[in-house]
Amino acid sequence: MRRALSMAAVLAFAASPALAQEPALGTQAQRDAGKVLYEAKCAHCHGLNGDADAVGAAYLRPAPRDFTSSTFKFRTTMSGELPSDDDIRRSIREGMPTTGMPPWPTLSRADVDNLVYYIKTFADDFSGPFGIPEMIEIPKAPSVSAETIARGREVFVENQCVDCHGNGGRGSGKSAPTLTDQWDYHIRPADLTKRWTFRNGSTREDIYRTFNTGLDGSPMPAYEIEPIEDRWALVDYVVSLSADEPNYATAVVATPVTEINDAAFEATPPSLFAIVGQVVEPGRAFYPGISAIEARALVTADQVAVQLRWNDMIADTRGMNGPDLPVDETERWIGAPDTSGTFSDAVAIQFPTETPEGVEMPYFMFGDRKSSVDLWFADLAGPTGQHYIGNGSGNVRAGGPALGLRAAYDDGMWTATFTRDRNVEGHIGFDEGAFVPVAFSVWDGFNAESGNRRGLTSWYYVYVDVAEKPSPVGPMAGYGFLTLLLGVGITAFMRRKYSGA
Amino acid sequence: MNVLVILAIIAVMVALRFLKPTIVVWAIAWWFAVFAMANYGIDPPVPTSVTNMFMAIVTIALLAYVTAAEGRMREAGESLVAFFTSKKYFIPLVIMLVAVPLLVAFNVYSSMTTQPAPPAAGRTIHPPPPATVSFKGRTVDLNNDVNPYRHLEDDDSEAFAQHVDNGRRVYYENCVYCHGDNMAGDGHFAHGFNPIPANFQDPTTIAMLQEGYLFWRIAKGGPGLPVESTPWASAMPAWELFLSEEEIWDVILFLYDFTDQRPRAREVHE
Amino acid sequence: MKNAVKIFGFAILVTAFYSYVGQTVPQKITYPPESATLGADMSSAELAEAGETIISGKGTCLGCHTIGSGADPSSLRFPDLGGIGAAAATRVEGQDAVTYLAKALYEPNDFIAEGFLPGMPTINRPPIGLNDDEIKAVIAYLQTLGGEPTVTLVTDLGYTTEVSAAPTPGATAAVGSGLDGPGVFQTYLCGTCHNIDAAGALAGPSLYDVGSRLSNAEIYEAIMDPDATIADGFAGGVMPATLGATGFYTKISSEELRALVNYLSAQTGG
Amino acid sequence: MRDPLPQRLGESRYFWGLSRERLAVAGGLLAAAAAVLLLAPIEAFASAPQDAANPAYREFPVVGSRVIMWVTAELHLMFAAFVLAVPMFAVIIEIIGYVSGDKRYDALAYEFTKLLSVSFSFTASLGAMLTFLLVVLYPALTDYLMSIFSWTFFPYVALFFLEAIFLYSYYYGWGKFNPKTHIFLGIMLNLVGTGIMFIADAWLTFMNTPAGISETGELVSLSAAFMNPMWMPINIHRIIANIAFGGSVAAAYAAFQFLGAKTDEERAHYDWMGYIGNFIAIAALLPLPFAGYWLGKEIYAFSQSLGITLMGGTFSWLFIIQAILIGNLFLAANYYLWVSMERIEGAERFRPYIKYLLIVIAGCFLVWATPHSLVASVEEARKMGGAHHPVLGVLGVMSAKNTAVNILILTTFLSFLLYRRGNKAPTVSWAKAGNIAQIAIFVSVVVFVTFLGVYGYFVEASVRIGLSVPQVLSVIFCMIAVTTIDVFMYRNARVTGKIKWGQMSARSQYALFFIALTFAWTMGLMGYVRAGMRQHWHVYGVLEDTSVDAFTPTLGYASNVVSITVLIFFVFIAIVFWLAGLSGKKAWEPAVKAGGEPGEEGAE
Repeated sequence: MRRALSMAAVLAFAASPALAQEPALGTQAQRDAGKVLYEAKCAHCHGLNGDADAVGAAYLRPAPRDFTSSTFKFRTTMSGELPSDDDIRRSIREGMPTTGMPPWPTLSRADVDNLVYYIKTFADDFSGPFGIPEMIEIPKAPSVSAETIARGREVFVENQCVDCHGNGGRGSGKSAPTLTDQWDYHIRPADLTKRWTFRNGSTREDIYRTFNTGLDGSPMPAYEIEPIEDRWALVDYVVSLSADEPNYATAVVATPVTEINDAAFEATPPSLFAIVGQVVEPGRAFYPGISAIEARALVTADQVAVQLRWNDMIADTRGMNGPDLPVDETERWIGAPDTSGTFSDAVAIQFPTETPEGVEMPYFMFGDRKSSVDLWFADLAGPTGQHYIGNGSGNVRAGGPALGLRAAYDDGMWTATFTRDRNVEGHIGFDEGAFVPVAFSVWDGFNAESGNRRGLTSWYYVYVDVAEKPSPVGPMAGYGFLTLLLGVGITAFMRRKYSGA
Repeated sequence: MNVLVILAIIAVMVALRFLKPTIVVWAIAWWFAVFAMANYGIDPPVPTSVTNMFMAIVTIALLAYVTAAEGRMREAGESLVAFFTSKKYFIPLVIMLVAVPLLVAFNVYSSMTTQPAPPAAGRTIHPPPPATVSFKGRTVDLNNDVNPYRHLEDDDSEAFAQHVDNGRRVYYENCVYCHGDNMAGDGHFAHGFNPIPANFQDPTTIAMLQEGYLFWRIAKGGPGLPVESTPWASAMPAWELFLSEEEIWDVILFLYDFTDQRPRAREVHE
Repeated sequence: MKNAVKIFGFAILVTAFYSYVGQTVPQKITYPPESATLGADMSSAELAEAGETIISGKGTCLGCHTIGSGADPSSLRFPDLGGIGAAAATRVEGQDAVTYLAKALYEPNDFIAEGFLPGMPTINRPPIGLNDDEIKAVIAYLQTLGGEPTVTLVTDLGYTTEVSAAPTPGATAAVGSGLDGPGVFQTYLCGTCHNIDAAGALAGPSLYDVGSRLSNAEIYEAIMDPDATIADGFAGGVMPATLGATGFYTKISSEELRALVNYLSAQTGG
Repeated sequence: MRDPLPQRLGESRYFWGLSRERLAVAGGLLAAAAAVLLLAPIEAFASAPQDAANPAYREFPVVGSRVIMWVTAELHLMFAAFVLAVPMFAVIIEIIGYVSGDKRYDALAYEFTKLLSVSFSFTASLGAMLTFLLVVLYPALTDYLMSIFSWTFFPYVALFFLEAIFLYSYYYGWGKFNPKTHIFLGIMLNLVGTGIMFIADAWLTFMNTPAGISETGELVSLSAAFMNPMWMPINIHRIIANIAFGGSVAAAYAAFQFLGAKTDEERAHYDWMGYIGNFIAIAALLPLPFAGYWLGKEIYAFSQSLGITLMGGTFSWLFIIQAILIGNLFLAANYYLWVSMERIEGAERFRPYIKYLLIVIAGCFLVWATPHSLVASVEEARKMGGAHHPVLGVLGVMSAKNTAVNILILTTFLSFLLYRRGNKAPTVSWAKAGNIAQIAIFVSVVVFVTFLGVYGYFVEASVRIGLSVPQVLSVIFCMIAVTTIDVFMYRNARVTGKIKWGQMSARSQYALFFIALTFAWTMGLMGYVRAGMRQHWHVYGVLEDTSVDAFTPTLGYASNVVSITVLIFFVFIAIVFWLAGLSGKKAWEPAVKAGGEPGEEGAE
């Protein structure tokens, strides 16, 4: 097995262009064609000179790649080396999820080649002696099993991955808040429980490549783990932490129970919602620290409870927070970590104050002047939930019914549970079978989020499930029998009429 | 497109040809072939509303075919009668008599046990714009006001380039988060919104519209959508709160410039 | 007869089928825009909402007034309307807020707030020409600025605007070619903001000597692009907003414009 | 306030015991007189000084003003369409009969005309009722329209009298005048009728696309107001649609008679008449989409808002319904031709092709009915990545629809071609080459049309809209070229079998009813969108609708109203059929069986 693998690797190496001894720089015509395309599509962010000094660069985080730096994160080459042409191609073709770099599936192969040749003119290294990088081998992946995953976990711990990525892989390791990249920007370790956010790709090969090459410029080093089986075991472990794709929901089902407790919550399936930055009110133009939130809901005869869970790098319980705090408009992006403890983590659930008539709903950003919203708000620095009424993002005031709150932070994950009386005069009720519009907001104190600078969702629904569902057996039997009768009837009729024929 | 399913459907139809079945079997086979094609052959699957309509049309067409010739009518009638009366078909008949009620019962079961879907509303994607909008106290006539900088394209390319550049700045400052770097509606935050942000690369969006329409949508955003476009789930901000009129016209120039498209021209009466 | 019954049954079947098809598409009622539906049964709060639209739209009030700008009153050319709902009741002895506001709108130059100049156009007359109901909505909105609205459409303000014979609701000034310079000046109510026969400035600079200050081309520019050059001590943006809101730019014909420019260039003072 | 006269006109007791001729004359003259009588007070009313106490609206009891206006206008329109269309093909058929000397055509033309006189009275009565309702229920709107169009009422009334004179002299003068004089009368009847329609069109198109008025709505130029942007497109659209509609109603009449026929001769005659009526209907249907595009384009050019309201907003769903209607029409028309081939000896050889024709028609039908933005649940929408389906979305846009319609038209044309050849074999030496040429033309036009359709996805909107012109032209070219070849190729063709007129199944006759009903329903629906796209305006952008009915109702509601209107229309038209059937049974000659099928020349 091993032999076959290394044979294959040798063959692959022999076929690779690196042996040609000359870096592939393309013809002048190709580079010129690449330049035209680059200036039309890429220069907005990566800069006319490839130095990421461009109009778009100021607004995108992570910042666009500076091609003149000769530092590239996504490679199949040894740490510190330049990327291969195929690496650049892959980055262009597939883009990077959750960054400003989109995939470019419409570009032709020739277009991408031309772009690669042109991009390589920005740094002299590409045409120099380093222009022929040393590739790593990616052997064929062995099959996955429970053992390899368990072994992967051991490798994960042995190699101190937990220091940054955290014990649960949620990106909440003890050194995570201190990490910065080569340009002194704060950088977060990847949340391994959300594989779809991996910028270097989320297939097994992609993950293998990531930790074998390291991500140059970032604190992620290259690992040389031996034996090779252990490398794949680590991959298998990471893959086992999450699904391929986020299973985003459109509704939370509030399950009827007799008593609200943790066991009941654990028994209900969670609904996952994507959190995105607030893009409307002043305080927009930032990137939220939280990317998704998970919700569960329960109802009893007189109570309703919503449990929210989300991954946070660090629990900020110092300072304070609120949905109505003013935001400094000029501040666009927190370049360095803000650990001053000014803002605490916070979360809010939003419902319309009154059941909307028809399809018209309050504006999703804390309501509007005409229709208000209820905010169930928890400043996680404190032990109690607060109720706010919102008539627009600039018009939020405390008030409304009492809320119960339980919140805890454990291994990179916040869990906050709100409870409220099921029916409160003047506020939205949770009638059986109703779809109650709901939206969520979450503030990451570490990211200096407060007031309107927050991660949010637009409207989704809480479906209040019916406690006693009618048994389907009766109608099933009834309709089935009727159909049978009809069939037999037709048959009898046909036989009688045509049996002579 | 799901090539495997399509090939399977074709294979079944070809195989059926060799069996030389009656016209009724053919009609049923065609019906199911189209049904399978719509539901499984096309990826992503066709929404139920459209499948229902397709199947209605196919049903009408098949009925028309069977009844269009006396011979086929007779053949269909005879084979139906044979199916119900002949000994040869006794077992299939019994299977059908049992299977159909079971299918009905299953349908009842699944409709009673699945979670109801959130209220869906057919949104109007391109609602008609008002004739005029008020922009910071000024009335903009959407029908007759053209982009005041569009003419620079022919008159003064340098000034035009400046406006496009300004539009580029406005775009990256405000729009890129959702509409994306490639203007394909796949920005950073796009996945968090429903409806998803407009894809300007799609030739059925901005290329179909006059610039006044874009001005209206940009200036008034989601909150300014007319009732027929409810539910107002659109996260598009009302940019009149943040941008000047010139900035909006400039960013419109940039949208067309970047996507290599041209606004729909005003048509002149002959 | 039997045929007739059969055919009639068939006709019912076909039409019923099409009716059914009509029910399967999204069912949406399109209501007229809000401003067009001031109903007598609207509450004061709803009326206030409509009023807010009118103030920024048809009423063009925000072309001159500000709401809660927080600026020093002496730096403003027109009164800030922030808190007017509370202040209105105290302005004139013996007048409640509604009466005061109604008077301020129907007879704007009767009571001039201290430190400000007269010059506000009568609001129920062209070019703005709000109707009585719309004015009530505006009053309701103004009341919300610092107070609670009390006005409804059934409130009697003591004013009625005679409905003009012209068929258009909210008829505007008669516009036609053949007007001379003074006629144009009057028709478009330039005199509301500009003195033409005296040196004193109103909302805008006096024009009594404009012909000696500016060339024809400059006058033309000052009308068509007022913010290109702004006279010292005057705020930019007011004139384009006012003219834009009244639809000046869409209504004025080139002959009228020429007449106006000639008329103004003839004003050389004295 | 309510004048009983026009209502009484509609009551049937006046009809009992009077001879049909006298009744018809009396009805027509009464209606004309009523129209004049009603117009005079309107004139006076309009010039009366405006009184603030005059309400802008009055409410009609129970159903409301909008519905009663809607139904009345629609019924009036349907009858008018019938009355305007029937003389057109009656005269053409008469001319064919005169030129060819074949008496059967003359008899057929007379049979068509028989339907006319009673319909004319119905039209006039409904028109009077419409005017009356307008004055009573919408006085402010009426005033305004009067202030614009008062002068056009005089020529209208004059033409109305002329119409009555020409119509009755044409009908009663049958066989009594010199044939040339009679044909002249028929032509004049058509010219006058078209003139009436043109004037009435100006009134209603003005409401959609007002022109020739000042900012404040006062009349500046009557000619501009009259010839407003939508006027000519509507005229053309209506002329064509009227012919299609008239043909289909006449075919329905024939089907009705066919089903009730006692003898084989009767059956043969009415079978033939139904065939001709249907032929006229379908021939007129083919160019209708093109006229529709022109109309839509003019509306878009007039105002983007109006254009998008029409095509892109809520009404975009209406065009899905329309697609289903038109698709049904094409399907039913083809169906009728295919069933008709059953009665042609020798047509069996074309039967295998039918399934391919059907597949093409069904395919085009599917494309045409695919909406651009789909109704989908959130999950479905998420899978699609938006409201547009990545595959089907491509079919939802105009390029695909234009292509589908053009191919649909070509397929229908092909069906007819096959039908025509059913019992014939060409005798000319170049028959094979001719066939190849025809196939080549067909294939190349289909390829060209499809190419343009696909190309349309890659060009900007204004160019794409322009592409529909070459598509249409190539289709028209194909039809003309193929027909020309066909005519020469089948000159002196060998007749291989008989056409057994009258040997038709009842199914085919129901297809004719289906076509007539669908046509009527389509007209009703299109009437709704033409009026509905104004939304809350009486006169778009000028006179606002402030009545309780200012909102635009749902499509489902509109469908119900249209369905009821169509049913009322068919009850009325049944009365017309019955009255027309009261006259002597000897108005036609038995069809001559020798020689090619009749009607073919009528087609060309």
